[in-house]
Formats: sequence, structure tokens, C-alpha cells
Amino acid sequence: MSKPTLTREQIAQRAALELPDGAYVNLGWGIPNLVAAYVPKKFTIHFHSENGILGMGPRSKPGEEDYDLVDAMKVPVTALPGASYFHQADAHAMTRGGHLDVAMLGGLQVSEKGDLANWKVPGQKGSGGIGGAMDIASGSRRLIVCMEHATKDGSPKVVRECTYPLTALECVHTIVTDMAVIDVTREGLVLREVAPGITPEEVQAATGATLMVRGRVPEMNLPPIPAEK
Amino acid sequence: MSKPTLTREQIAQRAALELPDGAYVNLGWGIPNLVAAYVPKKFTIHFHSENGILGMGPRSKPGEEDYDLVDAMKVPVTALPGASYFHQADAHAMTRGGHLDVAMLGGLQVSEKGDLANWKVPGQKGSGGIGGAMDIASGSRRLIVCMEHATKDGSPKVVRECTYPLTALECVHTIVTDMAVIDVTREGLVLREVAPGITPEEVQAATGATLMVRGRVPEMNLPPIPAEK
Amino acid sequence: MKDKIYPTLDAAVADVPSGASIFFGGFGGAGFPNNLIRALERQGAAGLTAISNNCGSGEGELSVLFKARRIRRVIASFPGPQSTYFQAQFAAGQVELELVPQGILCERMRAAGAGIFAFFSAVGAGTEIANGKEERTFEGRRAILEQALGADFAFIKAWKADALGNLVYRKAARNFNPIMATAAKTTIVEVDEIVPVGALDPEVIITPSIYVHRIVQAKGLRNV
Amino acid sequence: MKDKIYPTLDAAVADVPSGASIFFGGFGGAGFPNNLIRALERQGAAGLTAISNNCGSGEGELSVLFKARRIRRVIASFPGPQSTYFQAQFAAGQVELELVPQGILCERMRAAGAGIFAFFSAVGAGTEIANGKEERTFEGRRAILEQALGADFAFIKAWKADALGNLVYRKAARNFNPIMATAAKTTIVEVDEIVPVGALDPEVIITPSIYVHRIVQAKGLRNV
Repeated sequence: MSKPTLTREQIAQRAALELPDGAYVNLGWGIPNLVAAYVPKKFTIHFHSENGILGMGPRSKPGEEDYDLVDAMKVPVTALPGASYFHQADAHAMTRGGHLDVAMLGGLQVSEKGDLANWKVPGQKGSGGIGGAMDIASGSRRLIVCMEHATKDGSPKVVRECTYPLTALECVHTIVTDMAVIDVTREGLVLREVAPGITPEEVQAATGATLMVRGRVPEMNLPPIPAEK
Repeated sequence: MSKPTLTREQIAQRAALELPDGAYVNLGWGIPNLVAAYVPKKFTIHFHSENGILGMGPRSKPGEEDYDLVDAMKVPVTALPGASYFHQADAHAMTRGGHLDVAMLGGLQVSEKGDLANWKVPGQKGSGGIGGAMDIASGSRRLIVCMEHATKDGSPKVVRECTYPLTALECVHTIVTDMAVIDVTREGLVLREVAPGITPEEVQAATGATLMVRGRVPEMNLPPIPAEK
Repeated sequence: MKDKIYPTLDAAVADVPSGASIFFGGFGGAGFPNNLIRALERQGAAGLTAISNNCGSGEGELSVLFKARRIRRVIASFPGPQSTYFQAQFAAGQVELELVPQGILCERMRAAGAGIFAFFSAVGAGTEIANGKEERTFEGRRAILEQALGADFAFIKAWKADALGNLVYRKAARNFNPIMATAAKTTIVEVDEIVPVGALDPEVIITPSIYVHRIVQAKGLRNV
Repeated sequence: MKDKIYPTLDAAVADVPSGASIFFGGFGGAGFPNNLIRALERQGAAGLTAISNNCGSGEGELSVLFKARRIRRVIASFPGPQSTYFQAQFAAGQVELELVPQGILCERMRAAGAGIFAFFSAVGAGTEIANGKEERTFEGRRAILEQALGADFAFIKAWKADALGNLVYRKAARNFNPIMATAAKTTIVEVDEIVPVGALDPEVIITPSIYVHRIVQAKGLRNV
């Protein structure tokens, strides 16, 4: 792939367009964690954090940190008016119980059936760790995976079958990458949009599973990234 | 039984002596509901109500009722300093989870193994109802059944096997009746105390299971009932 | 964002179809959604499955719907001697009843709301409640498998709501209401008061807004 | 009535035996019982099973006990890249690890506290987490059976306690603490402040006193 594809910030920007006004949303590690900054200002999105916050606001300004109010990445955050706190079992009753409208997670592999692998690279050093990903993946009404389309060595991350340890089966609804937006449907993977300047054929060439194309595939309509958040 | 036995108030008074200082306690319908009045004033007993109260106080004085603060019998009560409110699932996590030090329930039959039947008379009219009795009986660390020793027609209520629909198996630790205090042990029923003026032989004659007697069985030491609570 | 506040009780229950399953909060006279119950009676939906601790009290609470013969099936813990309309219909074979131990009733609801399909507990093992249920032994104790229990709607009563749907309750009027809110497809709450967003302390919110779909302010018809 | 307030951290943990299983609250740097952890390190109990979301951070939190080689086995959701002492001992085969999805970890604790022996959920079905676990299908979804998880002790951190043991927490420092309190034979809490009985609003108490056995006031060593 010599053509320029989206930056991580742009993947997040495109993913943000998937959030409907009023949604209850959990954002996971990696690219999803960049998404909140791109929600339209006129929208009310209720951000959930699995350590027991609903209505989480932006990260704290320097000097205003409260270390009792952190997100799932240990970063001090704020609480918006109407926020609530609860314990971790109640927080995961929300994830597992199907109450989150949308969750966004990073991904290592997504299969054509929507299986997700995102917690462990085979052969990696160290203990690994699961965190809340399995609960969130198995329970969310709509799961969007935000990731690069391929690994650093060029291997496809959208594949027929996951070869990495699984996070959850048949859980992914949409994949947003630096090359495309892909929906997981009963019939298989459907290419919904391509990144600016990328062709459907180029996306297919970088993908380890067959993409269905229904008519002309539009380019993503990415608004310009604001100069400052 | 022509000899006078204990009144319901006196059964409650004797049962109250089973409560250790600091205990967390649930009192069920019937005679148990009379017990709270006889707790020694120097004791702190934390009364639990399965509708979501810990630290329940006495019934409200007339004119001071708050109908949002009722016990499991729908009676307006008070809350003591240090009380807390919680929802009904949390209230029964306490009962089922083994957190109550003592529960007292009324009984229709108790078997020699400690099986309890207390929710349904065979052939009774109407739907019947279980309420919290099964949860409380199955989960309490120590279950004391307070009841008359025999039915109105003279049938024993302490029996070899319950013939009424069961509430829970092997759950009763102690039975306090108008004739005796009986402990349920691995070896069988042990007669611990008799009511004033009642002999162990009379208790045995009124009982449908064999009572073990270990040495001399003392009479209950009932304090005089206070004139006013 | 869609407004969760409904202008009237009737609007809040307008789309409840006949045959729906509905949780009704309340225990011992406290925390019953009496105004929503009356609105549902006016609305006319019938053939309902009602899931509640009991089955009405005199002319009030669920008796309103039994009297109007809108309930076909009940899942309850303690119908109660004062549930006169229910008892008459039950005796006549006009309404079905599933009796569930009270703690298991709320735990089955919690399971439905928390993504738990079924759970093993000792409650009811060896009793008629265990009939037809899978039994297994854990740590030497007999246990039975209980299934999650969800519903199409939850009708609940809270003290205060903000416009997002965060709720607080008063004292023992909390009872089944917060659990039911988690386990229904659509949760409708009647409240004494609607307060501005931000007026409820985040530490004190008992039902987070995610569980609440419709809010209606109603003056308290506590008991009728 | 037995006094639940302990004069010192050391007195509060004095009887923890080697080989005990212990819950440690905390998540993301918030709500860790750091003072109790240090007291336990001084006390010397070894061969412990630690049950916690992660396995220490730098020199702080559970790293104190890993550094002193007191932990033989861990049940955790996310040991974490900053758990350097744990990671070294894990790589050397000196400590066992059971990885559990985070929500299942707290749900297994809740089950232990709530008299639930085991439960079926979809989390982990079809993954390596399901190895050796019973699988069953509910409503067309694959589910696995998870077992309750109790412990001998819970070491938790709260903001305020009264002398009866009622607790409130601060913001996201609540996390695992209230659940762990329900599932341990002995729950020991360190708090910033002990307030008079009656000073905590009954509507706001998150951990009712029934779950708390020992209270010790400790100044906050939040992160070390």
C-alpha cells in the first residue's frame, strides 16, 4: 500500500459519525479512545466507563485532576451534569446486559462472521490481559471495531477466520479502518465506504476475506479535522 | 394439654434471648414479629427487612407514619441512626448470601432434620404465597422457628417428616414454642429447655418426633414482661 | 436527542399492546406506579402478563387491572390476602399464577438485566418450587437452576428524575423498582418531581439514565 | 456490641494467615487499600491468593506484595504492563495466574456474596476462557457456566465509614470495593474518615454495615 490512507485520528473521526444522538457508548483502548473528540457538539452522547461512570466528560485539564475520577485507561477525566457513579458489577451489568447502544473497540483481527480477536497476540511476552473487552464485546447492541486495515508487516486484519485468540464470537457489526467502512451482515462483509482516494479493489486486495460490493461504493465524507479540540 | 403453656408474647420473649449483641437479624411474620420488643435495651440488634432496610427501628407512632418506610408486613416503621436503604435484590443478596446472623420465622411444621414448612397449608383456599420465607430460610446462618407446639386440633408441629409443602430443607437450628426450646442437631432433636411447669415427658408427648434429653432439662428463665414497651 | 419526558400518563402508556409482559414495582404499599396503572386501565390493553411481588390491595395497586380483567397471567411472590379481585379470578381459573420466592423473583430480573441467562441457588431446592427445574449439588448443598426473567415493559415509581432519566427513590419505596428498570425493553417511570439535569448528586443516583426510557411527572395517588 | 474500629492498620491485618485468599479493591489507581497492603507486607503472611483487577503498578498497589514474594496465585482481569514485579515472577513460573474477563470477575464475586453458586453468561463462549467450562445454548446464544468466587478476606478502600461499618466511596474509587465487601468471610476497610453513626444519609450508603467487619482510619497513600 503506497497510497496514503487515513491517520488514526481520521479513523476516529469517521467512526464518530456512527454515533447517534442520545446514544450510550463505551469507547475502548486505542483508536476508539480518540473518538469522543469528534462527536458533533450538538449531540448528547452518554459515555460509559466500565469502572463505574456514566456521563463521563473529557479528560481533566492539567492541574484539575481528581485521581478518584479516572477512566478505564487510568486517565483523570471529568463528569458531565447528569453523570452517575456505580460499582464495577453494575457497570458490567450494563455492558453484558445489552444496554450500551454502541461500543467501539480496537481490533487485532475481525472475521467475516464478525468474530473479534483483540486481547492477545500469539507468542507475545508477558501475561496478557483481558480487561473489560470480552464483556463489552459480548453484550453491546452494536459493536464497531476501529483499527488499521493491515498489520505493520502488511497482513490483513479483516480475515476469513481469526487465528489470534478470540475475544467474542459474531459480535462485530461494523469495522472502520484507515481504508474503509465495512459492515458485517448475515450474507458476509459488505464494503460500505472507502477512504478518499482508495478504490474498492485496493480495499479488497488488502483484506483477507471476500468483500461484497453493492453498487458504487462512496468515499467517506470526512469533515476537516478541527485545528484544536 | 390442659396445663397452661406460654402465650405468643412469652414465646417471643424467650426467643429474644437467642439474639446476641450486635447481630444482624430478620424477623418474619407471626410470633417473630413480636420479638423486637424484648431485646435487652443495652443490646444493639440490626434489624433487616427484605424490602430493603437495614437498621429498622420500632413501628411508627400514630400520626408519624411515613408510608414510604414500611416493613415487610406493610406496617410503617422507623429507621435508627446508621440505617441504610437498598433495593430488593440487594436485600435478598443479604438473606440468600449467608449474611444474616439470625432469622426468625413462623412455622407450620419442623422436621427432626430441620426441614421447615411454613408457607402453605394443604388444601387451603386461595393462591397461597411464598414471600421472602424461602430465601431467608435457605440462607440464614442461624434460623429459629417460633411457633405453637401443636396445632389448634392438637396435632404436633414438630414432626419426623413434614407433610405440608416445604419451605427449605435442613435449615432450622432452633425451635422455640409455648412448651420448649429444641435444638436441631446432627444427632436429632435435643430438648434444651422446657416452659415453666412443663415436664420433658409432656413436651415429648406433644411432639411427633423423638426428643433427646441430655441430663436435667432446665426451665426457661423468662423475665417478667415489661408493663409498657 | 429524543426527549424522555412525556406530557401525560396516557401518552406514556399509549403503545402498550395487549399481550404484553409488564413489571410493576412496589412492595407493602410503597413505590407502586399507581398512576401508570390507572392510565393503562384507561388505555385498555388486555391479556397482560403482570410480574410483581403481589397482586393488588383492596381497590388499589394491581387490583385496578384485575378488576378490569386485563391480566391473564401473573408471576408473583406473595399475591396477598388483600388481592381480592385476583383471588376471585384465580379461584375461577381465569388467571394463571406462577409463584416465585421473593428473592429469586428479583434475582431473575437482575439476571435478565445483567446478561445472565440462568443461575443456580439453594432457594427452593427440595420444595415444590423445584418441580421441573434442573438440580445440582454445590459444596454439598442442593441447588436449582433459575432462568432470567425479562419483560416488555417496566412500570416503576421513583421520587425524582432528571430529564436524562436518572432516578432516586424514597426509603423503602425503592424495593423492586431499580431492578425492574434494568430488565425491561421499555422502562416507564412516574415520579413526584422532575429536577434539572445536574441537580441529582452522581453518588446518589440509584437508577442511571441508561435504564429509563420514559418519564412522566404524576402527583402521588399512593393508595386508593 | 463488638467494636469494628481497629486502632491501627497492623492490628486490622494481624490474623491474616499464610495461604489466605484475599480480594484487593481498586481500579486505575483509584480505590486501592494501599495502607492495608503495606500493613500486610509488614505482617509477613505468604503464599497468598490475590484476587484483584490487576497486579500492581510500578512500586505501588499490589507490587508491594509481589516484590516481597508473598503472592503465590493471582486471579485477575488485566495484570497490566506496569505490574513489573508480577510480570517477572510470572515469566519465571513463580506465580500462577487465572485470567478472568473483568465483568465476569466482579459477577463471580457478586454471586458468592448473593448466595448464587454459578451462572451462565455469553461472555467468553467460544474463546480460550471457556476451556473446561460447561457450555449451553440459551435463546440461540452460546453461554458458559461460571462459578462463584469468594475469599477469606476483602481488603477494601472507602471514603467514609461510621462506627457500624456503613461505607461511602468517592467517584470512580468505588469500583470493585463494594462487591468484594459482600463476598469475603472478613472484610477489612481502610477509610479516610470515620464519622458519627447517623452522619451518613441512609439513601446514600453504598455498603451497608452488615458487610464490614473491621474499620481502620488511614491517611491516603494513594500512589507510591
